[in-house]
Amino acid sequence: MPSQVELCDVQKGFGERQIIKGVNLLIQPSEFIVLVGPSGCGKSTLLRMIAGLESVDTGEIRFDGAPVNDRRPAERNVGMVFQSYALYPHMTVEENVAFALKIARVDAAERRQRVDEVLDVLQLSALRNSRPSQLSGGQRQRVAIGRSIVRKPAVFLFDEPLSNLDTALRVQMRLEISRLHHRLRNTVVYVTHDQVEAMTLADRIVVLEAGTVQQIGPPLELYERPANKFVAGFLGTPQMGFLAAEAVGHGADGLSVRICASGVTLPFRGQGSRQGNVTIGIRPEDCTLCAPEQGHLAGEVLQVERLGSDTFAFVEGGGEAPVAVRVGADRDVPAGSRVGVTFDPARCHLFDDSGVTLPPHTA
Amino acid sequence: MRPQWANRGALAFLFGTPAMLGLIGFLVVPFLMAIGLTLTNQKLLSPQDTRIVGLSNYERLLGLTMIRQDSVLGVNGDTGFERVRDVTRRTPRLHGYKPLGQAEFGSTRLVLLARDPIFIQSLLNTILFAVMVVPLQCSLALALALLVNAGLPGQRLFRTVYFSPVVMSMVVVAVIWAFLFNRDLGLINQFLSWATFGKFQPVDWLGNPATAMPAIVIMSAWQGAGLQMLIFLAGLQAIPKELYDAARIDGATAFQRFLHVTLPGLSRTIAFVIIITTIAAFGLFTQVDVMTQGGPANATSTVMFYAIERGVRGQDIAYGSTITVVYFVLIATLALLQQRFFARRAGS
Amino acid sequence: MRRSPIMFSAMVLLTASCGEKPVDTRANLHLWQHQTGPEEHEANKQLIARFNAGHPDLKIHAQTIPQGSYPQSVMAAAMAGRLPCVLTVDSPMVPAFVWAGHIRPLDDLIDRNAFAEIAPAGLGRYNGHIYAVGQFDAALAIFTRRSTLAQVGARIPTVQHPWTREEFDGLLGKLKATGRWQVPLDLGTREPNPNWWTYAYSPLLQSFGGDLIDRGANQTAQGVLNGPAAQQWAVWFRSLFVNGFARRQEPDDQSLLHGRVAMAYTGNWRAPDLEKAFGKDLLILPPPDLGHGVVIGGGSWQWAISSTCKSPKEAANFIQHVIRTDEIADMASAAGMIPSTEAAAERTSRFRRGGDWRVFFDLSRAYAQQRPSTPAFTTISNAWYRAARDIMDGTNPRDSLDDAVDEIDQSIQDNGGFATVAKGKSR
Amino acid sequence: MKPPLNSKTAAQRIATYAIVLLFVVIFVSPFLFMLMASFKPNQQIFSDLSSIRAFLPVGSISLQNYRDVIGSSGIGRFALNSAFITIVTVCAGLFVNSLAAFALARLEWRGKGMVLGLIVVLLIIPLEAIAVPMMLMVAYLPTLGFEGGLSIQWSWLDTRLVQIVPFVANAFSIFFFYQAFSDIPRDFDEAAYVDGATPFQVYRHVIVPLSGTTFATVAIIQGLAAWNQYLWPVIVVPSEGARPLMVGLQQFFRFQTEWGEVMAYATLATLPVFLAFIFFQRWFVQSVMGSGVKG
Repeated sequence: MPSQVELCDVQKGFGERQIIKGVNLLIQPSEFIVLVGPSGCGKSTLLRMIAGLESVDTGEIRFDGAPVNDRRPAERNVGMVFQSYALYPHMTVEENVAFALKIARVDAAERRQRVDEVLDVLQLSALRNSRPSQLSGGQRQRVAIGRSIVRKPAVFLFDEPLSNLDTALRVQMRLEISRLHHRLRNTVVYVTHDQVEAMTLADRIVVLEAGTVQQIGPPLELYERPANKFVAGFLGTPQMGFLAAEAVGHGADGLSVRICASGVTLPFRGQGSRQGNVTIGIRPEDCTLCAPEQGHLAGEVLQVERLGSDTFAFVEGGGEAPVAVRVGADRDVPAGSRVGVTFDPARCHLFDDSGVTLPPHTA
Repeated sequence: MRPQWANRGALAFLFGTPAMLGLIGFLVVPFLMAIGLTLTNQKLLSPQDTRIVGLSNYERLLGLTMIRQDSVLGVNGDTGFERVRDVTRRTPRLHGYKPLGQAEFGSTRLVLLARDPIFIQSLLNTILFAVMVVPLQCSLALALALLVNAGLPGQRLFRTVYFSPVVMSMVVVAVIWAFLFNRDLGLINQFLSWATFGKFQPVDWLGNPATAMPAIVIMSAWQGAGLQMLIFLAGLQAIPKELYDAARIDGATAFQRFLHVTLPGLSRTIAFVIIITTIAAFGLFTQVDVMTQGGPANATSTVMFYAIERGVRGQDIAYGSTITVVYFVLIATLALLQQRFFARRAGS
Repeated sequence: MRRSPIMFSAMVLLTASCGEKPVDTRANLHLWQHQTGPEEHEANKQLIARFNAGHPDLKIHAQTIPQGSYPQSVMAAAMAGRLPCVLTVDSPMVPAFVWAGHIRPLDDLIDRNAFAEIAPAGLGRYNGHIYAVGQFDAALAIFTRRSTLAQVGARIPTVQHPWTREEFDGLLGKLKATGRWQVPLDLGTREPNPNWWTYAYSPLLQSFGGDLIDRGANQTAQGVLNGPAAQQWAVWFRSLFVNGFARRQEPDDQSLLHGRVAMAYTGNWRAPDLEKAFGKDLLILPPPDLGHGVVIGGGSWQWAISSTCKSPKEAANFIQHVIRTDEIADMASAAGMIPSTEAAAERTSRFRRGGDWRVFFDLSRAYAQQRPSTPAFTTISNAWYRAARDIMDGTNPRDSLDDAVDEIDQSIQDNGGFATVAKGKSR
Repeated sequence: MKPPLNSKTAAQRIATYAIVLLFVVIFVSPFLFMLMASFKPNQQIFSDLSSIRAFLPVGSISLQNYRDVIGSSGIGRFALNSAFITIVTVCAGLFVNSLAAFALARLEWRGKGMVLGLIVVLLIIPLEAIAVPMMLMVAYLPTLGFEGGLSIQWSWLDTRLVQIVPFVANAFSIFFFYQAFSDIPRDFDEAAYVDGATPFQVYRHVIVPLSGTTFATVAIIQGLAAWNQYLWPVIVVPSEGARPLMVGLQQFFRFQTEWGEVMAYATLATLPVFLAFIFFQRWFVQSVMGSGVKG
């Protein structure tokens, strides 16, 4: 049975350094939760705390309402897939998968049956007598998954499971994991630094940064309504462009914001009156190129990335970083040319001095 | 910080106890006993009760002093010095001291006296052995490792051959080499004589104070180099091949590559090998016991040999223990100093 | 999973190996003997077998112990309270064993008259008691070949008229000059055993007029071991090696047999081999008279009863069996050792008057001198060994002898003069 | 494994080969001499010494020396003792030391650093330094005897036990295991813990099977030491019953100067270790090499 997992003000530090600074999270049964964040943000630590491999300094972790802080990993009924897979090199595929059952003294017949079932699901039956060293990366990954699902855990933990695979395999395994989740309906906590994995797999994404939850929500909500500049910048490729700006006054069209680099003032509807520095965030797909003198922003095209389906131009417009603009696949923009960039203020995100989205997210 | 369940104090205690009991019971306790015995006059095979004698064993072992003598007129008119032993027997303060070394300055001479000159000599012999065997054995091992690593066909076989003396009992090896070193019949003299068309004068390798220790050095290096060779081999193979390729592109000769790539790449390994070889060298015992029994004229008596000679064979347990405790202090200091030295070198 | 049965059986084996030493019971009599040559070993086995056959109520369990570590073994066993009932003791070690309380007097178990026939060298006496008794003695002699001496025209010495020092040195020079031998003499210096050095070379010192210790009270070596006579001995001893008359270390003890040397200074136990090789050409000669008469070492391995023996009567029975004339004669014949009674000698073909090896018997009776009868013997022996070896290797003889004297006197002083203390000290 | 050869000229390679072979001769000849001499009568060993014949199986070659040694010297019994001592020391040592190393390398507990420090310090105490007090000690340790019912004897002297127990726990082995275990990724343990394994199960099913080469190495090193033990048994094992092979060899060498027989004895004493080394050498070499770099 899938479990509900609850994290109540969970904190942890290593010596002086606070790694997890009070995380609250309620994971519903069968939910697929992805923890994302840059490396060192504490996401793996959090996962290991859920697994029981790390202690909890303060706060409580509850499975189905029952505190598990003092339970050993084995008593929590979790399955875990490690980044390194941690397949035992001295055991065959079958032995690796059967290991947990052997430890649990499941009788041989049932063991055999359950292992067969798992190998079958993961299409590993033909490889059952191979050793991990004889397998490809994707096969190893599947064995690692098989090993953790054979016990039918209530909660399924993945620690960056795809980071050792090449791109094509990663896509394939992503699909497999997704299919598996639909089939087994376990509660899943999945750690990655890859936002594509997060976006494609998650029911809800938890964005972590420096031990703090930045935002929790369904992928698209996070994409479209990031709670702050960090989340906005973290999700989406290429990254959202940021322009330093200044709120200059409130008019009929809304808040007037002047872009510092170009001096162009834009009206932002639905915003309260305010003064001072703000940041405008704009996604590549919401920008269009135009003649330099017509744009809200003008600058030199530093680089053009042609991905086939899309082409992105990176325009040096006087912001913190070049602003990425999605142009049609067929548009030919030479690097070094001077262009203008326009965008619809309604599609823009506005962040205050501290990076919080304006108006504060209410979701 | 690991979770509570992973704090396995009790379990670690359970797992570690058999080994720790063994180590404490058969290493720590006897060692503490040895320290305790040094303060007594415990003998083997004596019906007399053991007494506490304080530090007198240490005094007997390490006592050193110096006297100055003025020359005196001899019976037949020439000047000379009074025999040191006559002085020490006459002077209560110098009772038990024996001459260790002397230096003359015109009509005076300084004589260094020791309570136990054989111990001092054994100590010097041990240091001499280490000073000779460590460079020889380490460079031999490095040479063998380079040869084995040269990529010639059959290198595995060579590796096995060079290593094979290591697995042999030192007793067996010493018995064979004692035979090889024999003056008139030994193969070494026979070979040297053959190679120099008979010009070579046979040397009584183990019977001459000047050659006995070098002979043991040669045999020990031969016996032990294989082990260090393996360690060097590992070190060599850990040096990235790209560094050699880069050096080649830069036009470095083989010797320059050795100097600027191999040696720096091996620095940690070299430090490790030198430390273990030195510690082993200071424990020299079996070779001496089988081949020379400390002779000739104490030229091969080592600290460990002398300890067994006095402690077990001379039945003076307390004195033998004193020697081993001094030995331990020495070796521990040495190991510590070496580690410091190499650690600092590696750090800079 | 696969490991545990191995571990288990290892543990079982370990436990099972614990109880391998049987304990004394009334029917068993344990016995230790030192390691000897094969003939003597075999003779001993038969002696024990005969005794066992004659005493159905008693069984002797014999163990052979390496000679080199025999005193340590006895000491270790004594510490553990596990000395056997009967054991062999090298005669100079008897006082030390008595002093340490390892062995008990024989003369309160066996009538003293039983020992009347035994030669003095065959009795281990200390403090007025007999503690050990031997079936035989050994004697060192010069072994050479009639043809060898004839080659250089040397006189064949006799027990009454041994070689003088000048004759002996001159002979060595002549032998060396023939060029047939790299060195003419094997002195036996290859053996790294202090007791051998004492046995073999301290008689030479005595022949020079020196000694290991002042035999009066056995309290000091001063003036005896480092006196003028001892220094003369040292110079002479060293000269044998400097002049190339002897090798400091022969590769084995078969130098004479293989013709590497012209003469060998060794014991009667080598006689059978050499006789087999050289037949009538073999000469067995007394050692030279180096100024104060010929001296050879007396006293060999003897039988004793441990003080912890629980069945001393039975042990005494065995000792009495051992010194029966026929047993002594059998041992002497089988092992080529000099019988310790005249009666037994007459029963052997070799040692009776006119026998081939009678010379050993005569040498032993005429010239044998006991080693110092003191518990300090081990110290003396070790100190002497070191000094003699160093002198052989070229150290200053006076210093080396002084060192030995200091060491001996120091040890006697440390041990309170080796005064006998109350017996029965618990372990 | 092999560095590139391309830059070596033929002459250089031949020169290198010559040096390699010279060293092979230097390393092999003493053993070759031992082996050949073991087949020859005493007289011939000496007469062969001055020529290359010393290393060749020429002249009157026979197994007589071996027959004599096996027939008379008690070598069979000593070899059995040595084999027993070696096997039990190694088996018990592997278990005890690896378990302690496991506790040090893979379990969390207070005082770990201190214990590790102690073990490193113990590494440099040689047996010789403590042999005498240890002899005094083992003389009073109790063992069980079985003769005439179960009884306790207060001494370990003259037993096989005394040659085994003091050498089972070994600071070097613990340290060696510790280093090897520390290199195994933590994920393996954690995966097993998540799967419900106990620490002992992790030891038995994960760490031990993953450390085959380390076990082989420690087995060889501890086994060699046990097989070649010399000083200790000389002191504590007086009688023949429990005497090991190397002491037997030394005694034989001292009292028997038939060199052919001594060489036959030495060959017999060496053979088992040499075979074991050849058999295990791949793992052994790997493991020594693996451990050496780290220092």
